[in-house]
Amino acid sequence: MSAERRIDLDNKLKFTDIISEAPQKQHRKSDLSTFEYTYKAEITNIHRLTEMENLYRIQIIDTEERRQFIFQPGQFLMLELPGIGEAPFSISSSPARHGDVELCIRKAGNLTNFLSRVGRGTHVGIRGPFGTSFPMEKMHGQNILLIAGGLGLAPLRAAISYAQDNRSRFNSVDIIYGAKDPSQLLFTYQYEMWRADDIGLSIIVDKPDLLWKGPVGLVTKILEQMFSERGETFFKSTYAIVCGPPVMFKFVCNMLNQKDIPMQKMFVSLERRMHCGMGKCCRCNVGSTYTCLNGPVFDYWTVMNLKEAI
Amino acid sequence: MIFRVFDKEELKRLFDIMVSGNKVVGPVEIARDRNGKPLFAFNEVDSFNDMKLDYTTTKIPAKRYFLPFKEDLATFNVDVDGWQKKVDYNINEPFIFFGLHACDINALNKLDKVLMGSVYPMPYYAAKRKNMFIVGIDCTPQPYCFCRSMGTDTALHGFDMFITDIGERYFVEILSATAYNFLKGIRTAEPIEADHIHYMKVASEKNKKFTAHVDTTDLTKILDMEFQSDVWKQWGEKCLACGSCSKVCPTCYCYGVEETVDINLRGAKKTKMLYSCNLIDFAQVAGGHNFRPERHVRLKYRYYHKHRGFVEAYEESLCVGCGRCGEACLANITVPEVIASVRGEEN
Amino acid sequence: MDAGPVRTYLGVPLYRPKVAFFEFSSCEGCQLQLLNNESALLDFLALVEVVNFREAMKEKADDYEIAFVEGSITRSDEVERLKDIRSKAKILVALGSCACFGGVNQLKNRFSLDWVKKEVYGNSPVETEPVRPLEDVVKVDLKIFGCPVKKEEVERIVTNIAIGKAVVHPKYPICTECKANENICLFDLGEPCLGPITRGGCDSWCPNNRFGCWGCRGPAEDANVEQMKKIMKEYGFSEDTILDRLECFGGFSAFADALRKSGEKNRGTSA
Amino acid sequence: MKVDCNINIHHLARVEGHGNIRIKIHDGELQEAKWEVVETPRFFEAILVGKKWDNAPWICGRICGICSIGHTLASIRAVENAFGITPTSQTQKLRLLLKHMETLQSHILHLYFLSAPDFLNAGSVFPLIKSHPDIVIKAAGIKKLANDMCDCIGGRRMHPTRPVVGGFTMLPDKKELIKFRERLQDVINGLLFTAELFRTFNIPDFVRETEFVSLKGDENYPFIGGGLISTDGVAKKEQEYKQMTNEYIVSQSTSKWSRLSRRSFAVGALARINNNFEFLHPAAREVSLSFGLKPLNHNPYMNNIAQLVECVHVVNESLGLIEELLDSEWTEPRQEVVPQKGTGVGAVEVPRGILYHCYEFDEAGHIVKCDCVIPTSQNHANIQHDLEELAVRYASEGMKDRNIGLLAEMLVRSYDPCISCSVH
Ligand SMILES: Cc1cc2nc3c(=O)[nH]c(=O)nc-3n(C[C@H](O)[C@H](O)[C@H](O)COP(=O)(O)OP(=O)(O)OC[C@H]3O[C@@H](n4cnc5c(N)ncnc54)[C@H](O)[C@@H]3O)c2cc1C
Ligand code: SF4
Ligand code: SF4
Ligand code: SF4
Repeated sequence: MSAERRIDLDNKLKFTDIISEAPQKQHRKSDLSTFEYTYKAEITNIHRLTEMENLYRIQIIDTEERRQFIFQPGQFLMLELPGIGEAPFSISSSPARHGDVELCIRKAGNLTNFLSRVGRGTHVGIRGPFGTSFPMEKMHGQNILLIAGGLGLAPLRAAISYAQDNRSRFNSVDIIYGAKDPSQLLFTYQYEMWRADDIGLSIIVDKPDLLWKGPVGLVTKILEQMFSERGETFFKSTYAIVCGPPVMFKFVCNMLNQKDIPMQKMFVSLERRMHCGMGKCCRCNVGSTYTCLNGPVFDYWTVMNLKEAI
Repeated sequence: MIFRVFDKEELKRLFDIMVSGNKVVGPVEIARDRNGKPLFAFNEVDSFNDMKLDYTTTKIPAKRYFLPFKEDLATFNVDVDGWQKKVDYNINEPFIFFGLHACDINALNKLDKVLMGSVYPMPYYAAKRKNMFIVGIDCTPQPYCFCRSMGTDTALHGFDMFITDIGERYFVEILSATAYNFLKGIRTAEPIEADHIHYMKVASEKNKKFTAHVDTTDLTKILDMEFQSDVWKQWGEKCLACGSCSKVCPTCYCYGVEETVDINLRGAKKTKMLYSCNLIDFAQVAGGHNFRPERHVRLKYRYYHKHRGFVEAYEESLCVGCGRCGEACLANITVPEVIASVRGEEN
Repeated sequence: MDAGPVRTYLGVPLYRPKVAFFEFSSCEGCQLQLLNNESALLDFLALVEVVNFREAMKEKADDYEIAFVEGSITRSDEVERLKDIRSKAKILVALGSCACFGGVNQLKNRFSLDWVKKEVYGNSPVETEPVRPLEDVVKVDLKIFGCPVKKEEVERIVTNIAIGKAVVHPKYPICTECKANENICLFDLGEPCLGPITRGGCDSWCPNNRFGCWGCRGPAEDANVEQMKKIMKEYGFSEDTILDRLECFGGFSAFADALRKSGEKNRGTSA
Repeated sequence: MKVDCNINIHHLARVEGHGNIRIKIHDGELQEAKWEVVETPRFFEAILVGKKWDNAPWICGRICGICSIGHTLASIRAVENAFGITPTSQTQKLRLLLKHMETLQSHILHLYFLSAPDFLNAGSVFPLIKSHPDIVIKAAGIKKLANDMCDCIGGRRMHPTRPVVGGFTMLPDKKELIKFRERLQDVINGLLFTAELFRTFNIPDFVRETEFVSLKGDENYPFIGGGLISTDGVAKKEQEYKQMTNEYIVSQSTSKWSRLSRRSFAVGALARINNNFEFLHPAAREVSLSFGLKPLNHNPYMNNIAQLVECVHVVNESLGLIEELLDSEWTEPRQEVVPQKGTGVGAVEVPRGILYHCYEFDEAGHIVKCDCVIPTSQNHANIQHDLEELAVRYASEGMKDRNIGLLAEMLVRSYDPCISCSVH
């Protein structure tokens, strides 16, 4: 076999080089080595929130990597346990904390059930952050209305943390949170702190128990009240972030639209099966829009124009 | 672009030069079908005569050499202290693909856009694609081919050299220095006026042979308007939801990922498997909700992704008109017929 | 076999279940597939504690958590024995097509019991009942399809049970796997195949060998059997051939029964 | 002198299928010695009626999980004989090779997993994994090779997919065969190891005059088709198998019984060696003689050794077959099949003895009548008579019940019965 006859790789890339560099490389977009590169992270705390949900505090082990892990509220990451699975989770903590994140995870299947069995100190893999975020900066100087249903509070909590950290930059900040029953309420220990930071919080449950003293019904009920309490002008300078099941945000957004909040000023987060988080596997496509790249946060106008979004 | 011509018998010499130092994949006949017609596939070859360069479309596309049906994305070593992730992009040794048709080259060009051209390039694909030397070859349109409608009947790039039979001689387009070097090993000549005339004649002859067509005028808009159309239901009734169309399609790239633990618990694997949007659980999410539970909705989705969504994102369709999906479909669902019916042109 | 040290996976202690194997009317092939599992047998035994496996061992115990049950139910004593197993097992696994659907045994149900007995045993008395899959008698927690079961699949399922991962069967049909295996479609070769409607998971075992699928794993989720029948006809296969395939292992029995009823030719009773 | 004995073994372990052993001796009188087969019948012979010919091998293979290849081949042969098809020599060689590998894997399974624990004082192979790992690893290695080769030639090791009426759906890759040739060479060593191991076993010395039935070799040690022969001098053609088997129904068994010149006869490895010793491969003959096994041997426990000898034979013969196959060009794998009215018989020597399938077809190739005679059914009566004599003999020698029970179990296991198969 003569040497000159072998294909000379001329301008073709030599991939071996990239692989050997991969582990040291910092996470940079558009770099071939980022595709399967996982940050090694440790579960530093597990807080049981309800029967079904746990709050995991997860810290990227390498301090340099941790510092560089920057995300925006609304973004998600891919969490992996070898052999068990990998799945997308919204980051549920303050962006100020970089690669020391909290995830609120509901037991729904393989990975999430196994996660509920592991202990502190377990190593997990993290890829990300991925996806679009709530445009918090655009909202500066405006009112924000955060409406969550059920587990929807998880991604919203990152936005709430942002609002807490930057409270002075917003006018009024209001949370409307609905859950099925009082036992399913998430982050109960934080409600007072939110209120203390001048954030309005109304909670409503669908099925009250004996001890429940608050309102009963759906979030739309609180919203109706709010409509009657706040003047028309309030809604003119309001952004809304709505997280929850599709039926819920569809109703809520339509109501808000009737109060003349433009659809572009309402943001929702969509959920689909995802494998790559990078716009390759197509599993998250709604029509031809990738939930992982173009979403998960969309303005409601876009969602309205996506076929099969809801 | 540099053009050369060479005599027919030189082709074998070119092949011999290539095969003497490299792995070569080319079209071979693998069986005869029930009507006695030959069936072709891309396999590794060591001799020129094993190849059938006048082959008709292979049943399985060349995709598998670039985007395998199954591939390990990562493996893990697991022990009591934790785990290590190992990533291998499964880079092949560089090898030569001898005799790819224009549609299949165009298919790779389209895959390039998604898998190499976007924010997150996919190294598994790129590693293989970049290490492949491609010799294109002209073809004869078959009754199911509609590449001309899709604008993919000729390839402008994505290959190293492209060979066209112009009667007495071969006409070759050269795109890479490596290709140029290979051609130094055989006797070639500058094309003369007559060669150009022959080339154009061959091209126009070929054009006349297309019998299948797809009208793509305003197709994206029509698809949007006909989203709720009942024709989809009719196709859905026929569809077996077996995913064969996506598997044989040279441009379908959707996949699923499965993680498995080795039986000895000392290792784990993350495996990617090309999936299909026609399969029932494609759009199922945690909690069991399925966004596309019905066959016709999933079938429609495949057409939307190829002929509408991709056009929106890349200004071209994700179909090269090779006709493989229709040929593989036992229920006889073909792209030209489906599109025609959506346009209301049927019956 | 002793339990050995408690094993963990990613720090989670694993449960090493006691398992027992039982067989009813069958060829015992599915159990044998486990013994055929030369390379992974030791790892397999480390994951579970086998306490009862008559085909391979003399020791037996009634203290088990998972019962792998092979075979179909064809006699009254089997009903009792199965109920007893059910009462002891936390998880009852139907192993193989006989246990899941009746398997080839259920072809007997095409005939009257009297005729069947006479054909084989003449006038001598012999006891038999219509063939039933396990779930017609007791609750079945998990099914492992196949005739025979595929050892790789059994391994994966047992591993999943040991680490507490859900067992999810593929919902798509065999064709999906067949195409990924780059097989020549049998319809192109003029052979019938149930690949388009049969549940995947065997990695298109038969078509890989140029042998059409007979549907031993039963229907895929939302299988389009009506269309399949049309296609088979278009390809020139007789109703007999279609019926032969659909009725062979019992997974498609509802469709086969309907087809038999619709067909003028009632092959079963003509005998 | 011991006068009472009471043995009751329910669902004998480490055999395929369900059988019970019951022995009762009172005051020196044999009251009962029973080999009961309680397996549920599956009625294969009825099931097949009305089915098209191509169903026969596919369904009949499912009579038995251990010898499904043998059943498939017998069934194919019966159909081919009925339709007047002669397989090509390539097909014949591949079938024989496939058959050999099934014999090898089944014999090894029996010798190591089912039989050896008796001699090593274990209840199963599982404790041997710890106590005798070398043995288990050797056995697993041989079995794996045999199974892998069945996968390669037959499509899969159990319920094979490639062998069909007319030939094969697909041929193995010659490159694979070359690899197997190398692995087979290694197996020869493994078998010598096995021979040494079995030499250390104490094979009970129990002899009872028996008639042995098998295929008759002409030039080769026979496995597929040919004449039928017995050590009592009966010779018949393949299609006259009914005169060899003479099946009848007994109350203690859901399997039928057989007889020929005497009350009962035996089939299996020992019967084959007793009838065809001279056709064994020289290497196999040598091993046989080293155990003192030569015709006529009437010790049923020696069936274990006969199986071992056959392992040596099939491995050596397979090497030759592979050589021949590699030297020839592959021809079409499959002949066309044209069904016709008629009856066909296929006799095949499966691991446990001679197996017959017989089908009668109508013009369209639908099965009108079906008959399968399984080796274990042919052995049942002989097992019964061996048991009777064994019980009386050892009881009179004053042996403990437990030991008689063990010997009885070992006796039944020596026949390597395939009970569910015999009931089918
Ligand atoms: C952008 C985004 C953000 C998210 N944020 C959060 C969050 O903050 N908190 C949170 O708890 N969840 C969140 N989710 C949802 C979360 O990703 C899922 O709950 C998670 O994927 C479940 O993974 P699992 O492995 O536990 O479940 P799986 O085992 O994948 O099972 C999930 C469901 O799918 C079904 N299923 C499983 N395997 C298969 C299969 N092979 N074929 C068909 N069906 C199958 C099961 O029936 C089950 O109902 C988010 C999702 C997205 C897309
Ligand atoms: S959609 Fe069909 S015709 Fe178009 S590229 Fe894919 S297989 Fe070919
Ligand atoms: S051979 Fe069978 S399983 Fe394979 S593609 Fe064809 S129909 Fe589907
Ligand atoms: S291909 Fe069909 S018949 Fe064969 S094993 Fe798979 S499901 Fe069973």
